[in-house]
Amino acid sequence: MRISEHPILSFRQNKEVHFTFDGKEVTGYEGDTIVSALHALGIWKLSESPVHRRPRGLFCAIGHCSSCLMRVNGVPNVRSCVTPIEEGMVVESQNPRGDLYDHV
Amino acid sequence: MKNKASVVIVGGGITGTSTAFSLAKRGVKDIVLIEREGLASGATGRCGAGIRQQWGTFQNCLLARESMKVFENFQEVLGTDIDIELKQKGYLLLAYSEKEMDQFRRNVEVQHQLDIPSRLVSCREAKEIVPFLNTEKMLGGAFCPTDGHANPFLATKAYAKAAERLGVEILMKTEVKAITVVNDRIKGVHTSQGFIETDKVVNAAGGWSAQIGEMAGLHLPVYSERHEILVTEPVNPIMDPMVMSFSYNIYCQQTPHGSFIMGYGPQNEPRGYNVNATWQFLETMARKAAWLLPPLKNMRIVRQWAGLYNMSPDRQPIVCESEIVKGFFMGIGFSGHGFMIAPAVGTLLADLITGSPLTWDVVLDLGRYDRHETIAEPSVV
Amino acid sequence: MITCDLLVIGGGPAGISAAVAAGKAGLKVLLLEERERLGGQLTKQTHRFFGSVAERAGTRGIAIIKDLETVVAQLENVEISLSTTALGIYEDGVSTALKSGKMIKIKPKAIVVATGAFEKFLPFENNDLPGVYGAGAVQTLMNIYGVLPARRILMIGSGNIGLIVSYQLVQAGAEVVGVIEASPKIGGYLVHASKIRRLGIPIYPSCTIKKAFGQDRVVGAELVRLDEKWKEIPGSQFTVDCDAICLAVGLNPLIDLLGQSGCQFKYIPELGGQVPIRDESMRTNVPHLYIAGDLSSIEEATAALLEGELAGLSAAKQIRPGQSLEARMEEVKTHLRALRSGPVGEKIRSGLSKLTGEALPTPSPRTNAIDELSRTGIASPANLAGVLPDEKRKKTRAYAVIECYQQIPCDPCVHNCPFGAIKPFSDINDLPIVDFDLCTGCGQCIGRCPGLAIFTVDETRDGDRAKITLPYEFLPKPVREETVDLLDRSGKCVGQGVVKSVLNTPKQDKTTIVTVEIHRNLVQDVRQIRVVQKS
Amino acid sequence: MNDDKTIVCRCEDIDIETIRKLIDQGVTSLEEIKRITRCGMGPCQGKTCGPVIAREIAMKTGQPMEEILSPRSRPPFGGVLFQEVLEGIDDEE
Repeated sequence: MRISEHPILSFRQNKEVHFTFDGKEVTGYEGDTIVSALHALGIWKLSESPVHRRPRGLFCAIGHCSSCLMRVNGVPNVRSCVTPIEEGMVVESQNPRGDLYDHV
Repeated sequence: MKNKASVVIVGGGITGTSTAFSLAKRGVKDIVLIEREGLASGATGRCGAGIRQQWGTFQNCLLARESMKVFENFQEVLGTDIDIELKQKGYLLLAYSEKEMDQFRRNVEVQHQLDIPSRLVSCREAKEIVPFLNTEKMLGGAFCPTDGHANPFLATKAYAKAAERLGVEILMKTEVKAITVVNDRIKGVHTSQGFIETDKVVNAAGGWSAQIGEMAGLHLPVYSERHEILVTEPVNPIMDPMVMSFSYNIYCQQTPHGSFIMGYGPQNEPRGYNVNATWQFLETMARKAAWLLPPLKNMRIVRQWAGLYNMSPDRQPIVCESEIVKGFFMGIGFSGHGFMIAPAVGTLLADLITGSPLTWDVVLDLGRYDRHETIAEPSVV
Repeated sequence: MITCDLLVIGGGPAGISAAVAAGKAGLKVLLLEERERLGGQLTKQTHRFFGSVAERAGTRGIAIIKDLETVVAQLENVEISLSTTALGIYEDGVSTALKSGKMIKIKPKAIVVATGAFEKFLPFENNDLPGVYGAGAVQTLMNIYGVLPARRILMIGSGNIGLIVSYQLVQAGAEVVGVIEASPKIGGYLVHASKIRRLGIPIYPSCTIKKAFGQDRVVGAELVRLDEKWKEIPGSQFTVDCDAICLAVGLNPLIDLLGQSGCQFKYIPELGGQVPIRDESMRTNVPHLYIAGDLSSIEEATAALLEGELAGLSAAKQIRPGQSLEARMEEVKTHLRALRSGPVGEKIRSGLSKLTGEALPTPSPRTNAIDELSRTGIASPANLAGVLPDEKRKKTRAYAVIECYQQIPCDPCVHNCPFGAIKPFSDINDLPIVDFDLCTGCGQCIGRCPGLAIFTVDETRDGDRAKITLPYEFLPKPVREETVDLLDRSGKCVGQGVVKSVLNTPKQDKTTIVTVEIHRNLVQDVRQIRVVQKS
Repeated sequence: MNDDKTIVCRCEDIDIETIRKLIDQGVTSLEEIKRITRCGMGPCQGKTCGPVIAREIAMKTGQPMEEILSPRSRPPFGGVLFQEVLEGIDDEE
């Protein structure tokens, strides 16, 4: 959920940005990363782990662990915690590993 | 630590451990293997891990085929439960000139004498094997479906464990300091843990084998050269075989785990022991890979490193006993192909050390250079 | 190939400070920062910093970074490259970095590496469930992106990060169900602990997490008590409901970039683990390679700023010899020593002596009666008795109660009393002592204390009414004549009072100073107010 | 979700029992554990798992941490796409 008011900080409400997550159209705001936008929508599970297919969510938020890897615009293993959302972006879970390209 | 050994093997890579295993299996007792760091910490653990039977000389094809037989039946041969992750999805060799295509044609004939199931392929067939392969400028290629790769660390570990089970003593983090030679005979090895009396030493020190030779007073005609390699993040399997070209100078494979491993033969690399990675390698590799296998553009390189090729004058192994210093055996100069033929080399060294006739009729001795009988292997990167 | 005199990798406090120092000394500097903005951890720090006023103590991290950004922007010879990730430092002196989708190459004459640290991970069952976050991630989400990661959070670790993030979570509107700590004592500054205790957040010392519950995300956790040998006490398990678990169990220096540089390392747990070996001027064993900040030892931002300056000056001295930089370098070293000289700097001092082999001067040890306080975060009557004026003085004028019982390197209070009533420090680790003959109870000091540990009490009037003035950093803000709940040091509601004044000028920088009329019996109990939510 | 597990390495999904078993079998170096399990070879390059495994080794074998941890990180730190490497070359030509 978004913090609507804060005693110390002020958050500007930026322009809406529309993208898709696993085929579903979702909305974030300019300045959001994929993860912050999904979190604001209550989506915590980002992908599944490579072997045991355990649910994976955000962990470090600075692009240094591998917990948030997702497939973005067809590119696998994107660190969704540091990738800004863009209009029309296609974001997908990786279950379990990403595909390098769409099989025909 | 034993202070007396029948054989001291120097080097805990794939060659040293497979030799230790072969010797012990023949009943040789009191074998000691010395490793300066850890198992497979040199060239073995840094290599591209390919196993190729598509060679141009009968001898190499033989060694590779025999070795593949061992890799195929590894658990049974070694009596181990370690899975070496053998994947046999083939090697696809690419030809860019008529000359290269002719060579492949001749190679396939040699390979067929040994029942290696290789075949020539057209560009269209190559694309069926690797759909996203860029066949521009390509004339065709050769493919052997039973080539493949295995995990070098696990293979080394399995050999070491099997050897230990047969009584071999393996000393890690132990360095050879000197080798005692009296009247041109090996008398013992000084290690960082103490002296071991022995009349047989096996030089399986890979990148450092010239230095081990020096310790026995031998100037071995080998030198070391840095070869770089990189690995990407894993993705779902999309490429079955190792893709390789001698003239375009590249090898690239996807491991069962999903990551791509690739490298090429460096130009003008100085001799030496430097194993630092370079940024220039990334640039050249990126150019090569993105041109040949375009979807790889979107792959992320996660790690790059380098290892030492131990180069011989004809880029072919030297497996023999020294004619100058009796009891000094060597399995050196693999020039980048040590892993894939190590099972056969272990057998040959065991033959030499136990004084048995060679299991296979091959000529890999040091004397070949004096006799001007160098091996003309056309298929090396 | 880009060339420059000095490449600074990392745009946090250490890196900026290095770039500024080197830039002022005339070097052509390129400063790389991975994020879209300079500041590193400072960009998420909404609290006021400890340390010396000379290094901007008493100012919020987010304000400090604004200052630093201005300073660095004024230096024409310092180029800032944002959204740029350093990839490698190679043997030919070339560094590579990823910028705008390109791998760029940089050949500098010297490098300062200030890459900071990475959060430690903790093994427990289901520790990979969504909802298990690093504390840094929680801070990033809520303070940078304005997104609350969860509603009910369990905090693991009572170091400064765990305590601060707990406080920030409450500010952002979340509930912190508890802070657990494996050690028998609270790890962070006790003023931070007291701040969250009076919000009603429990702290469990000698306690660790065994397991997270949940299918697709965290729904709870199982905790267990530890004995004095840090072994689990059988049967002492208990569970808490929470929808997130925040790990604040320490940091490891981020040394990866130095892996191929030839730099030597040493394992020194007091400094955070595997750290590069360096001298007092921040030089490593590799010529022209310097380090600063958390990469060299896990410390507070003040130390990072000083180390960065030192590294920048060292590089400048080497590249452009002939400048008289030594005097400032010595000054910075003296500052650093002073900062680390107190009881809370003991760990760092012992770590540094392992690094350099030389012992740093230790000040004469002074003991504080903080045993109960360090277990609970709640001051004891004995603690309090030591900071109050005598009964006669209490009646004559309002007075300040400084509930600062632990020697930490911090001095803004001394510099913020217009009457000089807080005795000057001989050492930055001194405890504040109020001269009640000079103190007027004006409350100027309240909003400048980074620990929010200063209150003023006015019990001069006859009758049962008295006034307490305290700092308040939550929403909604109280208004005059509003009736509010009064909370004690453990967050328990002990009564109600009427707000008499609300001071909220820009000078307060969002720390509202609230004066409440309360029953005189409560003046030494009430330390927090709660605005009663109108339904 | 599968059974309750304590995950050491998120990149390769390795749990602590796997690591403990290896240590019990005598695999007591970080490098060997890495080669066998791939721990530390994933996208994060051992930043999360390295210290945890080192501590397990230290606890089980009594080896000092200093000897267990060997900083052998390899570039490129954080990873780089081939495309990004290529874009960097074009710039200079």
